Amino acid sequence: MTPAAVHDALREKTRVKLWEPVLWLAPLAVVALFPGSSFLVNQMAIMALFAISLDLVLGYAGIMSLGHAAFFGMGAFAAGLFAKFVMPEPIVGLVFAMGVGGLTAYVCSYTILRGSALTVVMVTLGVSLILLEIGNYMTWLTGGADGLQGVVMDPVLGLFPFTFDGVTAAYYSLAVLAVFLVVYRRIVNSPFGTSLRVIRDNRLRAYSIGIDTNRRIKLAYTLAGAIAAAAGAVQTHSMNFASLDAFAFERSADVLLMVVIGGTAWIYGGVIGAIVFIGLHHVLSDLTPQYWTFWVGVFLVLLMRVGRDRLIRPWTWFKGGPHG
Amino acid sequence: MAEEPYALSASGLVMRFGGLLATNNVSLNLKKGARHALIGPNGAGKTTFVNLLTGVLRPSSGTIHLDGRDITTLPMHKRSARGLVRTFQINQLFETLTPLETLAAVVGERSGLGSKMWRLLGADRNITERCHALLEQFRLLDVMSRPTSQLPYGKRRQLEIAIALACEPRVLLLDEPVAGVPASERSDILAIINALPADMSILLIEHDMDLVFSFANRMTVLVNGALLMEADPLTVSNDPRVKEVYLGHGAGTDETAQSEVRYA
Amino acid sequence: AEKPFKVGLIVPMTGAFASTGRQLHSAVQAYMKDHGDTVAGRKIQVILKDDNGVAANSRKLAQELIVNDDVDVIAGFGLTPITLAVAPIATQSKTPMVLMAAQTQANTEASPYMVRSSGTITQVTSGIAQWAVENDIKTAVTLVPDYAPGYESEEAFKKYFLAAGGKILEEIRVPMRNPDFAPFLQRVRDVKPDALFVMLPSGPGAALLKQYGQRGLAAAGIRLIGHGAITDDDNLNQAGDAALGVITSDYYATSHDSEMNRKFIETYKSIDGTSRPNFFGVAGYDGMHLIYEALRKTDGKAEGMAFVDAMKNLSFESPRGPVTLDPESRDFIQNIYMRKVEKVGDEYQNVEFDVIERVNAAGETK
Amino acid sequence: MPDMLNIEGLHAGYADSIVLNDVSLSLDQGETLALLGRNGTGKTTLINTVVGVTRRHKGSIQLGGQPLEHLAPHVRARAGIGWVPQERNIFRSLTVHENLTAVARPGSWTPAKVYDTFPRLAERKGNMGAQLSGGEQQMLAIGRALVLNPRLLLLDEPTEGLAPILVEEVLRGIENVTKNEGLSVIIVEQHPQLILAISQRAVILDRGTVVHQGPAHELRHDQALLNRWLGVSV
Amino acid sequence: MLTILFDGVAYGMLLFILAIGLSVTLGLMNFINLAHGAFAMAGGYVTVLLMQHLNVPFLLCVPIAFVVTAVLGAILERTLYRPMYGKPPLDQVLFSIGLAFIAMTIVDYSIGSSEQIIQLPQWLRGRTELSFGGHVLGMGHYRLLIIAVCIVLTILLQFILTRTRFGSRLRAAVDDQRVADGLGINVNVIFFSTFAVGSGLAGVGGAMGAEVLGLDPTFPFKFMIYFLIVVALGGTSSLTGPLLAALILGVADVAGKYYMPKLGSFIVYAVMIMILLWRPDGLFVRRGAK
Ligand SMILES: Nc1ncnc2c1ncn2[C@@H]1O[C@H](COP(=O)(O)OP(=O)(O)OP(=O)(O)O)[C@@H](O)[C@H]1O
Ligand SMILES: Nc1ncnc2c1ncn2[C@@H]1O[C@H](COP(=O)(O)OP(=O)(O)OP(=O)(O)O)[C@@H](O)[C@H]1O
Ligand SMILES: CC(C)C[C@H](N)C(=O)O
Ligand SMILES: [Mg+2]
Ligand SMILES: [Mg+2]
Repeated sequence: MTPAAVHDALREKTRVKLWEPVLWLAPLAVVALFPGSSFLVNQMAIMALFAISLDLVLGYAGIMSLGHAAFFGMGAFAAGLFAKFVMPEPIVGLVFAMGVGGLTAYVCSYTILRGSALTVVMVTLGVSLILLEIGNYMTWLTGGADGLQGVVMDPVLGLFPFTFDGVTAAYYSLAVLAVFLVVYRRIVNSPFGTSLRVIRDNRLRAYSIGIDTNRRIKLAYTLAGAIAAAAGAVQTHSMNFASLDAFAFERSADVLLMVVIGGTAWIYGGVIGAIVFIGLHHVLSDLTPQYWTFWVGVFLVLLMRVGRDRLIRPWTWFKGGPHG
Repeated sequence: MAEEPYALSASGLVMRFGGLLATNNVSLNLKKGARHALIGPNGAGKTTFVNLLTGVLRPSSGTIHLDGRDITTLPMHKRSARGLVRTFQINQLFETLTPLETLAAVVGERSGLGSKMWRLLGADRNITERCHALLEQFRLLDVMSRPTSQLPYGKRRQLEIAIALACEPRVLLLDEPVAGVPASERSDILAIINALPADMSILLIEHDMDLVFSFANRMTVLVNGALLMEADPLTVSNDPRVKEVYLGHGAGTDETAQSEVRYA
Repeated sequence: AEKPFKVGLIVPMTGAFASTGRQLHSAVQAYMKDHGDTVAGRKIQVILKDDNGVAANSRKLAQELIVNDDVDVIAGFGLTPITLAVAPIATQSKTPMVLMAAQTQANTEASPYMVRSSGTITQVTSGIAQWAVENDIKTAVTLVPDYAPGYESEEAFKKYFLAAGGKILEEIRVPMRNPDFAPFLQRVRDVKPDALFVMLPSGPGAALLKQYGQRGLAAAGIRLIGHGAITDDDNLNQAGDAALGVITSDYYATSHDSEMNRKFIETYKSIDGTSRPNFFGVAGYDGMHLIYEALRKTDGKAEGMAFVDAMKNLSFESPRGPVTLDPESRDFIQNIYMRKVEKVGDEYQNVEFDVIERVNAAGETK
Repeated sequence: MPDMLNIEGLHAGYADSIVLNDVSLSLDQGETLALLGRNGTGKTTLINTVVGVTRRHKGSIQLGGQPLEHLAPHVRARAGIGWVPQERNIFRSLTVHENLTAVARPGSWTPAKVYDTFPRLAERKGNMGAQLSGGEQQMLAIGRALVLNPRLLLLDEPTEGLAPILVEEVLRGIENVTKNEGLSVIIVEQHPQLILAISQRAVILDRGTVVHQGPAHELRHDQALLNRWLGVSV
Repeated sequence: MLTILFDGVAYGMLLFILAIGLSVTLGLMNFINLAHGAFAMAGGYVTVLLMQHLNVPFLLCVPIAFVVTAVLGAILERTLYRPMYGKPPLDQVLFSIGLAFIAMTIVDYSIGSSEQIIQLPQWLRGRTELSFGGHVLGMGHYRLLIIAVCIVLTILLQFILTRTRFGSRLRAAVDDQRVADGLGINVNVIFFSTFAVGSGLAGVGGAMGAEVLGLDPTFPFKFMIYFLIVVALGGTSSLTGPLLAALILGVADVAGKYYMPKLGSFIVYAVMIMILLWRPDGLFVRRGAK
């Protein structure tokens, strides 16, 4: 085998596959063809963005976070307040929110460097809940339990006003998601992205080959915080409203479910997880508004017991023994 | 005439685990290009000593110098960046990465690309060429695209050493590199070690005396955390104390007696 | 036939406030069972959506119902924050919004398209506040949850109480999720007021009652009074003896003595046999009545503001007693009853012993 | 008298690969069997199949006449099998002492006797398994198999990582337990000469089949055979 | 003052009883069972139903709750949980959250969503007050009972885990299931019984806790965070850790609410984060364990 073959083998993994751009564009077509789906698509896009952000720390860097809503919430409120008190331009607001989220995440990153997975889970969870309490306490700023009302956004790029049917919002969040997917794709395939996986797999060895593991983790966390904040900002922009639920444990838990459903350490895992989870929720809660949680539960149990791969290939269910 | 500083020099290292003195005032100097072996009974503190040198553990007292510069309090990754690299007695690998990715990550890291986010890992020809060379040298080309967790033990051991060499060490610490490697494959690893550049300083820990005596031109014996002696191989193998605590007298089966003769 | 008249019912059917949603949904079904599903030639179709008690969900659901399902009215809304979040949607899309649960006074101000079939916190609280003043309570501690309805209740109580020369020794605000009331009650006990005034969303109320008993607050001479939600008829039976003697004010009690109420309870129980209707239930029932009547009045035609206008000034006999929809505040002018928890037969009931007639949203008697 | 261990027509392997192909062998009480073969020929697989932690596809395994093949691993252990796994697999979060007591069964080998045999372990008694040096772990793995008080001891490369002097001691110890306590032993080793000296019988595996079976002392001096199957000149 | 301390201790001990089962499955078996709260809920509902419909005395309900949830745990272990042991932690999280969802809906469907209340016998509702030179110590009898049960359970469990071989066999089985099996440890039975006992303890916690914490179908998640805090702060090596953690949590929560009602749960989370930053592996780490 020649050096060139080695080179190709390494590049092969990171090449953009043919179906990927299709995947990025397909949702636009869905909204264009079925404008009624805009709310659903919008929500999926926002959560997909949030999910890939979590996957960067959870899947790639191996940091167990159960408080990722902290950054989503910071983004949601930063965007809302910025629009309300500074300027209602969405893109500037988005960038501002990302800055706030990234900064928050950077500060928080110092708390996640030590301890077992459970410790990290609890610290991240604790941080998000504390932010929630602070938000609740600062009612004068955040609106407290009533939420931040009266956010009105300018048209996107000065051209596309947010419409009541949610179509602009859906395009907007899809566009943001697409941009981030392209960026994200590049990042996880970069030396930096690889070093995160190295750290996740074996921190001692990563350290001993010369990686300043703490710094990399802080960087990844900051980045993820900024992306999560972008998701929060898009949510505020498309709803004209931010509520403290954005910080809630349930949101952190939901996004975790999405990432795991779709598969961790995989660019499209979060996207697929968001589509499946939100789609499922949507269908089930329409069918049985009272008991949809039951079926979600059944789905999760089945998914894990049958296995993600096998669930989508039912014909394998009855073949093969315990070793299969 | 100014003396050239030792490549690596440890003096008066002490390490306690609770009541146990795992390293008791140990000093050791490696010249540039040294071929030095560290032996001693099980639990004598050899691995602990390596852990102290590389920064996995902080010594209770004592100092460590690399090329004349004090690195006693330097974090592990900085020591490694300065060329002090080790292998582990128990493999420390990146299980979900392939050998190719692993080596590319290490080589990339050494080229200072580690925190680059906006270029692809495989974009750099220099990196892939270096990876190719390492894969070839360690006979990993055929498995380079399989996840590390699926490799047979022998290959895993070779990858362990390949990672260390990918770090471009100037001082290399090998902790039982052939542990668990079948006799028939030991010669491969031995050949690799013997072919390492002459100006690289190497400290070898091994219980396989064939390997030790064919490799080292200087030896240190640790017992109960303390330095028993440092000398050339012949002196060590003939020392009654070393026989007593480590090599044995061959009092058992005649077979072991025979092989002991070969050590000397 | 004309196209059906669609009502989007957005309530919490799951989560901590599920019982609110269940009450409303059952009562809406009860109303339709009693009055048929066709009005002025139009078939009434209710689309139920669960918002889990989360404002962002409700807002999305409302928008979806209006855009995709083309509903004519949105209704339900278990909590104040939810109502506030949805109000702009109603205004923007000119969709009438029938608020059936949340009680903060400011709610209806948030959109001209909103009418409310429950009551306001101030309206309800004014009753017990006046009673306290009249019954020789000089010092009090207030305990309310840390969100808008809590503040409003605290405010309303203080307004009457302070004006009459009473003294508030302490104002306690408890977090919305709180596992254990013991420390708060201990604090009250240490402060020793004549009475403890409490407003809590239904649910935790019962737990509070019990701990009140166990902490020996009653024995220490501290009376428990409050907003009717703390002796919620839905789970009053579970609280049992601990609730005996607690005095509250509210616009409805299951025990209300009228032919109409007996009929309501009967239909309600035929739909949900496990609970009895409470103040949410009756509001769901009356909310549907508002919709039916407005539709009847406009011969099935009205939309948007015209529909809201048709509801204004409607006056009718509800299971709770006579009500009139105040055109200004779009809230009911209704009776506020003083009740005391007693054991009637096997069941614990809020037994009405006094009534303040025709109270408006601001707590004033008209 | 039945053999201590009797393996007949054994096939075993992993999910998608069969590693052992029709292996048969037997062993008497008090005998030591040297199990040899190149890297990856199935020695560990054979040991593990007898222990029961690797899947058997076909064939029978009898211990002192009792069929084992359908028993769960822990039942086999109780029937008299002691195992030193190749990777040692010390229980990391147990102390040295707990590692011994957790599995100990009544008999002449007690933790105290293990400490007599390996004084080093006595010194590290309260240490966690994860904190032991490599060689100490090996000693503990051997001690842990002994306190099971087995009839048959399965040792998978027991001298790996031990200091030369300890290698001698361990081998002498194995001779002792077979002679004096009547244990049967199967031992896998990288250095054929070391164990052939203390074994009565020898088996060479290649690609999952037995390619040579016979008295140990004969094989020991049969350079050609050793060379052919083990690829080492000794 | 003293009363607050007393209440805090009682509250903490209640959390301990509730969390101890989780501490065993998570800490010792390395299995993340987020459906733990569902077992507690089951214990609570068993008690409520027995008392309401069959008039079973409260004190008898508690052991029954233990048995019922233990059997439930045992059945689920056999049928659903066992294959999940070796799976990655996140899969376990998803799986057990799914189970909790199912449990919540089943309770909601069959019993209803409203809050259930336990009617304590008269003698447990009382209160004893002592005073020491100006300080009054008021002790609710029910809380005294909680403390007593907690102490008995702790001693019993501590004995089992440290004085019997069961504890070390359990940890051995967790460390390396395959090798433990090969060395004569019946891993299945050990996991099975541990899981059943852990579930049973959750049931006891639920039965005792329904009175103080309230009981409705959202119970499994409402208190999950508290259980996790106890386990995370307590570390996994002994029972003393979780007990101490639960006491700190209980006292901090109660005192926080008493002195600073406005700050809500802030204090609890802040205390938790501070402790975890100070000791990332929990209050008590097994000596030298990494
Ligand atoms: N973290 C620790 N805590 C307590 N004791 C330890 C720790 N790490 C090592 N030890 C003890 O220190 C001593 C030295 O261990 P070390 O691993 O350095 O030995 P070694 O010379 O490498 O032995 P071997 O040849 O068996 O690998 C041993 O007795 C070991 O049990
Ligand atoms: N868990 C496993 N899954 C699949 N194949 C395996 C597994 N373990 C071992 N093998 C394969 O089975 C074959 C026999 O392996 P085994 O470990 O039994 O060899 P061995 O003779 O003990 O070798 P060594 O001398 O290296 O210890 C090898 O080809 C190996 O790759
Ligand atoms: C007391 C309750 C009726 C208050 C209601 N949940 C609201 O949000 O307004
Ligand atoms: Mg070592
Ligand atoms: Mg092997």
